[in-house]
Amino acid sequence: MQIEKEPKILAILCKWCSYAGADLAGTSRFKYPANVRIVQVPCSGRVDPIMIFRAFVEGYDGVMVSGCHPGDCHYGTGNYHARRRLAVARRLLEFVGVHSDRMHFTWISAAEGKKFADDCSRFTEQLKGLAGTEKTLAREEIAT
Amino acid sequence: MNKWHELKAADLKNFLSQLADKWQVWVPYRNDGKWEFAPYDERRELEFPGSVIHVSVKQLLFPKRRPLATYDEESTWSVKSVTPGEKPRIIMGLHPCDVAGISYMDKVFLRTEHKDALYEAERKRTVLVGMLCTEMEKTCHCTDRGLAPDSAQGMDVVFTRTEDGYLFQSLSEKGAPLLESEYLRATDDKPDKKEWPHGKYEIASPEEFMEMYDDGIWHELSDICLTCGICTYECPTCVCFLVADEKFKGKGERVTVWDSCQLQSYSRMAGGHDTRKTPASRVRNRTLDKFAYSHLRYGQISCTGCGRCVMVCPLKRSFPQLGTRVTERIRNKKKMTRDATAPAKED
Amino acid sequence: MVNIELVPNPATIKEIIEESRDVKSFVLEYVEPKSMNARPGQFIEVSVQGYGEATFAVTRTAQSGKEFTISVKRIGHLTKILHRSAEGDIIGVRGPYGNSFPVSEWHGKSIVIIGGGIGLAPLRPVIDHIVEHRKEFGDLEIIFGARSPADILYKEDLKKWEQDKGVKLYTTIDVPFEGWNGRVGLVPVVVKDLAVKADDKIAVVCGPPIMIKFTVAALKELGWPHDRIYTTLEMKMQCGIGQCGRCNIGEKFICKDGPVFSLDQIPTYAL
Amino acid sequence: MNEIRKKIRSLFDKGEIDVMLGFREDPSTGEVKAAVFKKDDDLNGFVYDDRCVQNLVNYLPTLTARYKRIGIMLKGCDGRSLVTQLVEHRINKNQIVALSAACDGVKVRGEEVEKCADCAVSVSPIADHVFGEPKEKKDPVYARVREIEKMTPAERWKFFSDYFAKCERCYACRQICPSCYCEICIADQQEPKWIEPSAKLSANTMWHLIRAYHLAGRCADCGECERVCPQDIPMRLLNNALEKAVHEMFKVRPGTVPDELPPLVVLSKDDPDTIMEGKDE
Repeated sequence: MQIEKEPKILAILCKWCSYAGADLAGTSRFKYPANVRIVQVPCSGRVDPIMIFRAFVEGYDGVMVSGCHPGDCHYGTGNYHARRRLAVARRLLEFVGVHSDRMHFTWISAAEGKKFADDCSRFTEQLKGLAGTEKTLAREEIAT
Repeated sequence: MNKWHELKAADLKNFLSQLADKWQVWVPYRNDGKWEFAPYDERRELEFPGSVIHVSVKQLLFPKRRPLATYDEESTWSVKSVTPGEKPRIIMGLHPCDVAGISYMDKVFLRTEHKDALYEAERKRTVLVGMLCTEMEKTCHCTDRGLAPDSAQGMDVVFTRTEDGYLFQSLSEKGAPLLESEYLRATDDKPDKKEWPHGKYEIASPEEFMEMYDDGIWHELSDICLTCGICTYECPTCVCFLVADEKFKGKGERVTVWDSCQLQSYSRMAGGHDTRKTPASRVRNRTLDKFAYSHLRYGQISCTGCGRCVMVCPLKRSFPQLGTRVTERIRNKKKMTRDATAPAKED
Repeated sequence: MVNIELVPNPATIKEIIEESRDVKSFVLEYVEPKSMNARPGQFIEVSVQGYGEATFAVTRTAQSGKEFTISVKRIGHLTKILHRSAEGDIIGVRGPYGNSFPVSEWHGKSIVIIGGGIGLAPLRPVIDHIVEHRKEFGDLEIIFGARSPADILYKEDLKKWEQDKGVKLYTTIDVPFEGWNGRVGLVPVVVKDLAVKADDKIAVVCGPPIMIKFTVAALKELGWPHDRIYTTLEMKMQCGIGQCGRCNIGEKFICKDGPVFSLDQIPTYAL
Repeated sequence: MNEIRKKIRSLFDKGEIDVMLGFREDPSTGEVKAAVFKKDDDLNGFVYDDRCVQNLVNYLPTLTARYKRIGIMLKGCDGRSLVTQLVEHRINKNQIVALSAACDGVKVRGEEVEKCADCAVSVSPIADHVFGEPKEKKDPVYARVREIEKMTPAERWKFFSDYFAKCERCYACRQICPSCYCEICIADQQEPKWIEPSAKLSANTMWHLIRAYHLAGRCADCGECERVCPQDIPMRLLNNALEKAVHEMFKVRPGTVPDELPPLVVLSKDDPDTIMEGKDE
């Protein structure tokens, strides 16, 4: 069971749309890989890029952030702010050396269970393709 | 007094390679414009600097992040202390102000009944091979701090550059084995004593500095200081540290990390109480610690006059100049009271 | 194996006592059999693996010397994690460090203990010592101030001291609360009202910095000389052994030359 | 230079300013230092030439607390920080009298500082008194940033991680930056402890990433962070990369237009989704 080689993915999902979408994927039995670890946040606007930096530094292979489609955010403008923050965060991480395919920022509504499952599988395959090509930001092991 | 030994310039490489068999030899190298201490390597071009260099000597004995112990969660808290290195080591090319900094660090870490075991092990395994300065930089003022560019205080072996080679002399039993190499021949001539300029940054006595606590000068001195931590990190005697516990994938590590009394987070306590909120109080704390508190605590003021704080200060504030300005204020105050005129209310 | 002083020894939490809304007392005992012989006023460094370390006064040591207690007010990063831990958890302890109250020098004298909120924790061992060696001391007055009735600590001890004939106990809260018919007023005000006479008594003060400042002022008004007022200062301490340079007041390290000082030992600006 | 001194003298005499923030030459070291001039100080000590590299805007908040009206000498890049500080209400304009001279590049130890080649604005966008002819605006080329962008991700991470490992966390870059002024910095926060205090690669990476991110769309490219760093970490590189990105995505160059809010504070409904999906590269 080479769990270690399997890419670890952090998915930060907004509670009103994407998390509900992930639920729907589960209840309607859509298959999606188990490497995805889901964190629920009230809104994609709550996602502070420092969470994404910390995820990469802690050793995650990929980070996925998803919120409601622009226009139907439960709090009105959360995802508009998120779009700008995630765009800048992505450019910074890419500039510092994180491969562009390691980040997947998208919008998934509560009805798009299938899209969530497909996105997760495609993202995992994408990361498998990257595995071993280059080191992410993951920190060095603790000196024993 | 043991004799001076002469080493031809050409034999330097062989002599160092010979030392490198039994010791880890650390020498100063220039690495694209910046100096660093690194293990000796024949391929790299070696040239001993004639005066102080902008490199952290403290880093060799008290690293900026020093692991103390590692522990893993599964085995209910088994704590394994880090075992110190045993391989004997030579640090070569230290100047008198660097060695004075190290002897101050000895007082901080080895004086109390709770000796710092890791530091003690580092000091035991290290032989300090000091080099006398051939010239003084613009920022050097060791002569104002009771030192001299040609003082060999605290060194195990001292050496100096001459026209055709080097002169070595061992000053402690730790240094003696280094000079048993066949490349060295005893000789009678000695490095000539030079008269060094002083009076650049004179400071008053520690007791006089202590009286300056409530003086209004500190606001003046800290008006352009941005209280970053550079001057403390580059200073050979600033060894304040914080103890940090870190965890990664269930395994943890306790480390000591450099800290600076100039930073806001230094004395901020849980609940928001902060004893040194204003920049003036932080500048005062460092100035008094350098010129007064260290003398009352350890009997030696903790400024060796190396001038690194002047080199690195981004605002060109020149910390020794602060000491001089406070000294002037002390002298004026004393003159005022001696003239028996009622001192005008200071600002 | 090199013995590094800054590396903690594991200790188990034997018992957790809810003292008040935000204060819990933890009864600890070393995992490997090792006794804790902390004198009144000494402190220990308590750490939770991977989170951090903080300074706590040892507020009680059992006769056997094996168990010792600390009182933790939930206020910062580490105290919150401590408050979430359960009995049987293992935490790190090292110490005891610092000097202690010179109780042996106070024989024959009367003692006034003035504690504010969590500031009573470092003073409790002094009271325990006096109560155990009652005959060696004059009378004992305890003035304890808390923010509200819910913040009063050590309720059983207070009751015990109240019934003890040799102890005069004055408990006060800062502002009136319904259902509280005891004394009301800030500690410095109460000290002034009680007009605690100086003659050759010893005063021991501990509490939030603002309380120490005004209580000392009140005592000075009542004619107390500096060398008979003792306090235990609480600055941010990291190493606890006089090396990390953080807790200095002037040239003195609070963790090594203190934390207990008589007021003539520390410069007035420190208060 | 005398023209500026005369203006300052008249401002003092007319009582328009209580103190003047400028530079003074230290005779003993020959270095130019920031200095606060009071009304009766001798203004001949006031210096303004290509050695005045430091960005003085960082002193304004403490000075506005102590004095009512402050004069300040501004280069173009300093002016951009002043715009950011005013727009973020850290200081208010009626306490500030801005003097700005057309700047044609500053020098450190004799050679011209690299930021001046890319200089976007030679006179402060907010200036009550201007001296000399402002040079025409050039669009920055970000030459160094484009070089780095050509490298592969692994090479880029190797390049940056070597530098991040050297960081001592002395926070000079934070203390000197006029736009970096949080009451309790995220690096000092304990709850949650995002950034560990120890100076190791992972904590340093977290620090440099969040520092650059928090300046995105607010950095005036005054280059002070890179100048003061004792380990010569190329921080301006990160700031410029984000300035280039912000310009491409939101058509904004921070601090060049007075009263323009930083891009990450405002939102726009018609940002294309592609900017966050990274497809537009």
